Amino acid sequence: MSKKANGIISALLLLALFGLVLMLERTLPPTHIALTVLKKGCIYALVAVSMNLLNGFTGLFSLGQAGFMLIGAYTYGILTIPVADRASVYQYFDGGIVQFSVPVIVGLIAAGITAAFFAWLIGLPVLRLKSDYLAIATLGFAEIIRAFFQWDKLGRLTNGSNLLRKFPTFNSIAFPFLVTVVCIGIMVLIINSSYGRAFRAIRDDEIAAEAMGINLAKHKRMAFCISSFFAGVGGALLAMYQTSIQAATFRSSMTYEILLIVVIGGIGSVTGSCIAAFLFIASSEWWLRFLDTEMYIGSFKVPLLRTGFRKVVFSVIVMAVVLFARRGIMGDREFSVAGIYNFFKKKFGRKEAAK
Amino acid sequence: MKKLAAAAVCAVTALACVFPVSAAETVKIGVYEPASGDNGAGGKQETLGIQYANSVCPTVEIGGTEYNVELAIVDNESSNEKGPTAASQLVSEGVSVVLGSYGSGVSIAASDIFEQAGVPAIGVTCTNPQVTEGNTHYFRICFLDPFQGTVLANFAAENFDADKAYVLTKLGDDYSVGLGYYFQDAFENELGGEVVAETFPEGNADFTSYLTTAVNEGADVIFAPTSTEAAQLIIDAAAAQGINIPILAGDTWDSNVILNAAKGKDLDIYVTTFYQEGGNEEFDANIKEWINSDSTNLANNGGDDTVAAVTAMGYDAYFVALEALKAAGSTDPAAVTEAIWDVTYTGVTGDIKFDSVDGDAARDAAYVKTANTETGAWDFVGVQQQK
Amino acid sequence: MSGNILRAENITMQFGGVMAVDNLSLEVNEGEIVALIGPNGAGKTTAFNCITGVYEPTNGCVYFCDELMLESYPHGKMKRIYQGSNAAKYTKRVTLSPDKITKLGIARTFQNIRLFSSMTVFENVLIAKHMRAKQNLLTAAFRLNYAEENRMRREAMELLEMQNMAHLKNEIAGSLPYGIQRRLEIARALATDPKLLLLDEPAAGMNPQETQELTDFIRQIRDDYHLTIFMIEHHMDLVMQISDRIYVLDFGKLITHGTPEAVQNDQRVIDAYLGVSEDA
Amino acid sequence: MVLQPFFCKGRFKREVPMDFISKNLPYLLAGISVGGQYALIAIGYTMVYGILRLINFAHGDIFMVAALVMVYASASFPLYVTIPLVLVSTVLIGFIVERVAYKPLRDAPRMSIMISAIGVSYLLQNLALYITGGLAQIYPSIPLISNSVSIGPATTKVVTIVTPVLTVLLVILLMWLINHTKIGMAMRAVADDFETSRLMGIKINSVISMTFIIGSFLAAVGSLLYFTNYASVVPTSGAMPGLKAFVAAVFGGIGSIPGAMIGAFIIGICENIIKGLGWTTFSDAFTFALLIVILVVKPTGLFGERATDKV
Repeated sequence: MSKKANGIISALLLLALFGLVLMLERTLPPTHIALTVLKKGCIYALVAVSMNLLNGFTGLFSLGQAGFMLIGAYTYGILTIPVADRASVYQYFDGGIVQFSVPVIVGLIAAGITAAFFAWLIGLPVLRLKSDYLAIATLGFAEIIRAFFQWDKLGRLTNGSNLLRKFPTFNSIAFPFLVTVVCIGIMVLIINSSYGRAFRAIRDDEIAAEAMGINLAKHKRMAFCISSFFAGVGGALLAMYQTSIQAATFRSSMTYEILLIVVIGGIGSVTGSCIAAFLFIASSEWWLRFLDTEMYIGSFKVPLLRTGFRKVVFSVIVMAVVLFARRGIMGDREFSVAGIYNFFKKKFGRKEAAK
Repeated sequence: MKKLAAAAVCAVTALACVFPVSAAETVKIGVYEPASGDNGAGGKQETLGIQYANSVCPTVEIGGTEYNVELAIVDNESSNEKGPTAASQLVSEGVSVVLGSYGSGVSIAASDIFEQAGVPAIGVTCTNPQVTEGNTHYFRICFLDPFQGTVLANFAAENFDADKAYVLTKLGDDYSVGLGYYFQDAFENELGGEVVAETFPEGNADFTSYLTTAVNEGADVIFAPTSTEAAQLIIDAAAAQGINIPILAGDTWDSNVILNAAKGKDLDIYVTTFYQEGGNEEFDANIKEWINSDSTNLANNGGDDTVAAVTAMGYDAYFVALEALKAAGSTDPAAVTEAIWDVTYTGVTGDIKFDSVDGDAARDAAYVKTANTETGAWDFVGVQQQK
Repeated sequence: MSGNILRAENITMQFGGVMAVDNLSLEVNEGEIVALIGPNGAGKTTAFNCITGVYEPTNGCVYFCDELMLESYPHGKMKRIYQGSNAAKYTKRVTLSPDKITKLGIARTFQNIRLFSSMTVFENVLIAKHMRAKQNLLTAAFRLNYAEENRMRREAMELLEMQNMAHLKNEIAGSLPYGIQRRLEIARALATDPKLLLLDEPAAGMNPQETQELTDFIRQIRDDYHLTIFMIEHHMDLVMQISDRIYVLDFGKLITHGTPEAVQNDQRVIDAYLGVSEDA
Repeated sequence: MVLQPFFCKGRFKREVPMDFISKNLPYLLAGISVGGQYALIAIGYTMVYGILRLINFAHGDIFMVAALVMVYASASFPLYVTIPLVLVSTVLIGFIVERVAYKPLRDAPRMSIMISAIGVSYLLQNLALYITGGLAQIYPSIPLISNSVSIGPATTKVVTIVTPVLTVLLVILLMWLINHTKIGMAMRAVADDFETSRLMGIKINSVISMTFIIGSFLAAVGSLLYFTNYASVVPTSGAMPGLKAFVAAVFGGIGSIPGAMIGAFIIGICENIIKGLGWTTFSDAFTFALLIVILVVKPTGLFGERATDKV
């Protein structure tokens, strides 16, 4: 199967998926939980892929994702709240200092750029650190950022620890879907480019990569900034989904959730991260919700079921994946049309041979 | 592995489809409350009030038909991020009206979901003005933070001759920060006092240093509008340091958690609240019996049968919702939304009537109580009217 | 002009109180094959690491093509505990990271093979082309650099063909047999277009026949690519056969250097290796 | 006061020193006390990291579980049964976590083990959420150490004084254990060179188990002290002290037990000084800023040993 055909069929599949989602949106009631899950799944897919780009493809174990999402969300919020609504949003801070607003797309891009800028800044000192030290330093950075954005001295910009709201949001699932597809598309292009190869070389062996003339500092910083850019865009989307922004939402447990998505999907697999994001969100927020309510089968009360059981079951599943299916759903392979084609061809071919 | 996962997914989907079977003559009321997270304790007490009301009055006559009222309860995890999904869960179960939430942030976060679905929501104890401001689907039956903050500031000035107050709020908690802001505003601008304001971050357990600062600054009162989790720690730290400055707080502190924490300690604690236990003896006696009848209820109420104000508010909110359903004559959320504006109801917490701007209840009185550290009960101090 | 491609002067590397390399000076002339030998732990790999920028030497300087590439002197805490000589001779600190040194034209292989084990053979070679490609992130991501990309791919492929590895191009590097991994590592180093190639024990773990093949291979690449080769090796057969000159290191110190014959008969070398004749 | 002459020099008035002390002593006491509690958690981190090179993210949650065990056990048993029960069950949980979640991944990449640790942390928190029903649990008061005591102008709980003393005693005991017993020697050997120790016939698994047992034991003691001071337990109670204790371990030089202790005291005191200065918004953030600074300036911490990568 040629590369070109593979690309065309993949694109068609994606288009079909998009059509399906739009159809779903038409047929289901507009606030059906499935749509909510799909919206949130899209956003988490984007953020998970951005984390995978760093952790899976560049081998930099960073736990700062929530911090960059926070920066993205705030940038978007601060820039896009309509001027007329600022007085009521910034009610404790005399309407804030930003007295203009920009279109949604500009806001999204600005969200990414600001996050990337902060990544560049923090990258200067911390990217020299090795594996788990880097992890803990980035985790710490996310905590610092969270405190910083809640600081009431900056309240005229960030509204202190109060909610930012009334910024433009999306109704249709088409918007997060498109943004996610475009962003993941760009990341895939980067991963498959010469730079992506350099990232993977760094992951495989830093010293050898350096001996191949790859500037470690530059490429690590680049990966860090790219990842943060898309995390920032993801944060802005999450803000739109939540319709309000509060720094307290972006705590380290959010980073852990994203990390678990990456692990479940397979470290180093973009499609794995996407599939895992939807499975993760759907099962944690929808499919397993019945575990939280008491249930009777006839007069028999099903034991254990009460608030919180869903999360226990869910974390046991996650733990099982981490321990027993260490490579996750996709390992480091990708789901591709060509892959399936070859898989069936092999199977079919073998049967042919057996005859 | 993949097959296994697929099988599990199928099974779970099947279960999810099978279970929410709805009977024909049922109207659903959504309960959007936290059962975990920071506000878990308060949320559970509020839910108890709603559940009790449901047990008292499980049916309603709408447009001549008798409907069973079914409560759809979800946990919004006190989290603005998880809240919207919980809200859509309610909406997709087809509720006619939503009650909740305890905590303003989650209410704001879910507001748009309800708006899109055209489902009205009645805030029970979310006191931040932003919940109802500028929308027509979110109502509330409690007073607002500007009112509560002013009441407390006046109370401090009148009863303790306070001219310096220490305000301790939780970073990132809009309830806490909001109420602190209004207190400070009233205390400084209207009463000419001085305020020292500090914030503590999420997960903070050590309040020693904060209270030391309060003492060092020579504060006459400490105002700490926080969740009950932090309240326990503040009380404990204050007692350990032997602090004898009066501690004031808002409605969240009106909880048996506070009473238990303060019992046997030498502290002055004052709270404003929506309801005073003993205000309606019949209601008190019945709900206590109901709480004691079930160990889960008892646990959800924090282990004893003290009636929290939020429980009484939850109880009233349920009946307000029933009134609205009756007035609408239909279970259609749009009709219910229209009907709520004109609902008047006299509940255990007083008269409830909505204004025509934001759908806030017109409340002009707050109860002030003090914790009796010997008996472990609330003593009534007085009613503070709006000036 | 001295005609040498690499000149190291007074290289000293001290880790804490341990002298790994002590006042090592050496020269490698253009087109030569020079070997660095010595018993285990003599500091050979450390010397390589100093030259390729992995470590900053404690003292000394390195010239490449007669231009100053690295220079350092004992500073900071090392100033107090420095035990070597020539401490006052150098006053500048010129440091280059390994990637810059590779870009100047020094390529190396590693004692314990360091391939990009999850990548294919072709990608391993292609990586080496990255540093000289005219592109930036945007052009690369959106394939505006297709001309460069195609050139890189073509050159990498040509190299694989010359090394008779074209048929392996889609194999995962980590799954190859040991001997081929060694050759791939050398091929990958060649792909950086070096002037000087540093080989760190290229024959480690090879049997006599493989070693012989390697000997021919090294000669051939020197001629094909007009290379200068500087290598660390334990296989004395190989060293004596192809080296133009040999440097002998023991306990970090240079004990002698010269032609293979001279070194072979030097009593100090025999003493150094006494009883520990390794796998020579 | 002994300090008085020192403060009285120069142009300070006589009242100033007393006032200064009475104002600042509570911050210092709080800092020393919380520092001691961090220290007890930090030792668990530093020992596990020293041997497995693993940031045991679940350690803070084990600390929280110890507190929950105390809450539930004290409801039905007297104190002299409860406290040993808490110590034993915490040690058991630490042991089981290692066996179930880390041992199978012994040869896996380090990232996998760390992710497994995050998974365990997630599981323990959710389990605690389920069991407590999301309600904060009030920690039982332990007689003697729960009482208030006055030190000069400050009033505090007895536990504040007990903590640093007990911490230092435990650290001394632990140092003796590590330097003078067979298992201690084995621990040092494994920390020094994992592979070689394995080849030398040291029973790696029992050494690692022992590390987790000691770490969990100290976390249990730490939890007794910590929650006596801050008597409310929620599922996330362990997360922040856990992270800070880890920072303390890094600060003191990971792998060094006295380092972890000193780091913990420094962090505890600094944190309270920051609060005293009114920078309360940044009291947590400060700890992490300190971490980043120390990692960048001196990655090996105060007492850590330098390790050069082999090429």
